[in-house]
Amino acid sequence: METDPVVQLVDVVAVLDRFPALAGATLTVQRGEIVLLRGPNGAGKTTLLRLCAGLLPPTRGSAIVLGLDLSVHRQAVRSRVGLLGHSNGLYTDLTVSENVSFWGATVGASSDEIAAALDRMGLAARLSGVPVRKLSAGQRRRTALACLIARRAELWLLDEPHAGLDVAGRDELDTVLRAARAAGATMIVASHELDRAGALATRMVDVAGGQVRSAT
Amino acid sequence: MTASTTQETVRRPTGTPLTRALGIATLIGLAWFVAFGLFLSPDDVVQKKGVRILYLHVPSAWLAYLAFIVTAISSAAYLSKRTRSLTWDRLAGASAEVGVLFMGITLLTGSLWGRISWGVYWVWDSRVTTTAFLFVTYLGYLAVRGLGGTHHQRARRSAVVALLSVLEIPLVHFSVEWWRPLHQQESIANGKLSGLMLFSLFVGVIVFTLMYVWLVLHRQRLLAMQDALDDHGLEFAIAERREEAVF
Amino acid sequence: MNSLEVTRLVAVKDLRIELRSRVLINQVLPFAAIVMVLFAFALDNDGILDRVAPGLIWLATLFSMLVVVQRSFAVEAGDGALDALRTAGVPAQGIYFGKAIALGLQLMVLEILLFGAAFVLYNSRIAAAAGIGLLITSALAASCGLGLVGTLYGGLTTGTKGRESLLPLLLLPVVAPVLIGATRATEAALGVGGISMREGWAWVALLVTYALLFGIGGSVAFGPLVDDGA
Amino acid sequence: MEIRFVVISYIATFGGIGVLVAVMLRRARALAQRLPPEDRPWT
Repeated sequence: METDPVVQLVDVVAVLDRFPALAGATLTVQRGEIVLLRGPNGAGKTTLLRLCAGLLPPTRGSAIVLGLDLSVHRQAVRSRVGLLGHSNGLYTDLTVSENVSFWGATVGASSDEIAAALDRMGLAARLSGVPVRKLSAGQRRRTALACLIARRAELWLLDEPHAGLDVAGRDELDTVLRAARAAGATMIVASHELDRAGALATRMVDVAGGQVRSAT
Repeated sequence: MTASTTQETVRRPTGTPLTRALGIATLIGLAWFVAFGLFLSPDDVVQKKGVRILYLHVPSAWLAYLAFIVTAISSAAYLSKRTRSLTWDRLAGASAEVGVLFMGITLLTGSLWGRISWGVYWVWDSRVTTTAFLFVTYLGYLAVRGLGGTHHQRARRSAVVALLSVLEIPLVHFSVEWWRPLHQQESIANGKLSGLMLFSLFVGVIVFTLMYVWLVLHRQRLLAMQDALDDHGLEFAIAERREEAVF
Repeated sequence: MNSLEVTRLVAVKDLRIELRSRVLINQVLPFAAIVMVLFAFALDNDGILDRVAPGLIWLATLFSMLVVVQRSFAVEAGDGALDALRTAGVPAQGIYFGKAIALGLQLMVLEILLFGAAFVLYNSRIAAAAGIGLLITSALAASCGLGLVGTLYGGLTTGTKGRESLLPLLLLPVVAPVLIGATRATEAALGVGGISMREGWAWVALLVTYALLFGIGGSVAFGPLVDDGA
Repeated sequence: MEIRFVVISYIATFGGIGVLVAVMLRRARALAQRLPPEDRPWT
């Protein structure tokens, strides 16, 4: 089984403005796994995801994502992972399809690929010409996911994907994530929604005090 | 390390025998310099007592420029991979702080001297204007140093800003020079100063340079202590953070 | 993904956002216009306005530019798009030049309005036919320089708490050469201030040098300044 | 007037430097209380 690790963190310390948000985190994620991070607020889940996305360097320890060392090749890692954080990273004045096209174009995606990404998130028809500003929270989240698909992200890092969505929006999101899982996506999901995200995950880990333990 | 020496180093935390010798030499030099500048040297024929301000003005200006050159060089040294060390960053910061202080003194003494010799505090002469821009630019640099982040984030960001300022200085200088080509006559170059006056100026430059070295050494060590304290805080914070984990 | 492609992409994206949100047209241009009117009140003196018009035009450009730069990066920081751009692994040079081009174009629109305002309010006139070429070239060169410098320092002051107030402190001293150069060149074109046409072109050369130097410096410095994680 | 300006210059210059030195040394002493000696490799 230990053939294709996508994420390998060993004793990683990561510092945010003097605060050690990660204090010796160790985690391995294999390709095709969907790992659920659970833990209280401030446990270090967001920092763990941002570290894996190449947004901040490991202060200590070894962090390897997609076979690349994060203390050296963060730029290369960034173009291959997709982070969906608390904010969606969308340009609210642009339309759905303009957003997806923009992010797709950063990796040179063809118009077919972009159409396919919109289609997979159910955004192809009515919504594609609507400015993001006018969308509901759930539709924005779907647009952001479509951007990840268009960007051909190999590893999805989802930070509280259900937060701020109503029940219909959550159901929508679950459908979409299940489809992605079926398509073989690798994901790390931080969530408080254990019943929803738990059903989706192939494995759960606990995060606390900037460290990671396998859930029992 | 015995208790008494620890006491000693706490009392003089950033001092060493070398800096102490330097400090004493500076103090003696300063006393001498003030005696010459204020009392022993004669009044100038044209500038009268105003010339005594020059003894402060010229050395401070020289030091401010020296300080900014040191900042630029240490910033470049930090950015170069071979010599990457936070010591360079701290040297750059310490030198810039001292430079800003001396540049402030330069502007102040310059305008007082100008009031005496030209009757106005400020002229839009190219040298004065460039100096004022430089002063504001390095205030900006110090503000960038205070933006926070880890030590290396601070170091990289401020080193880049310091080098951009180096890019900016000649552009500002040339444009201002071109804009106001009128020069006030240089007081030193036109040979009106007597031997004793020149000597006072010379003493001033030497003493101020010694003072600069002393100030930068101490300030740099103070910054190192600050950083070390942050690092200790980090060790402590990591341990504390690990305690938080209840699985 | 090469930098050139990213440059085009980012520039088009920024301009499209501007066209949709109309912040420049609805907020910045009226602001610049009111500054011009206020200058007229403050300097209400026969013949003075006519003579200082070039300086006022460029001063108003600089102040409005601060707003445009902040807006240019607020668009990125608002919904975490700057993080998204970072995670996209897009070359920093591409982002830099793309945003600089968009900023420069917006500044040119602003300058056209300000020249129009000076024409109407201050009764400014172009001295000779040759003045038109000088005016256009100097405005182009100045916009390039301002766009490049504005993007550079705008990037540095984006993001975390309370950095926005640093922008004027860092930016205004740096753009002083543009203010001087563009004002002299405009004076030459408008035939005020006793500057010859030839001298005006020399100032344009300064503006071009400025844009080139900061273009090179900025393309190296922008990445490390914007990307904090190191 | 000249004398006054000369005196102001000297007081401002050495006063300014003096204040910086005083602040620096006081701060250094405060920090030294909280740091082990090995963090001061120059001593």
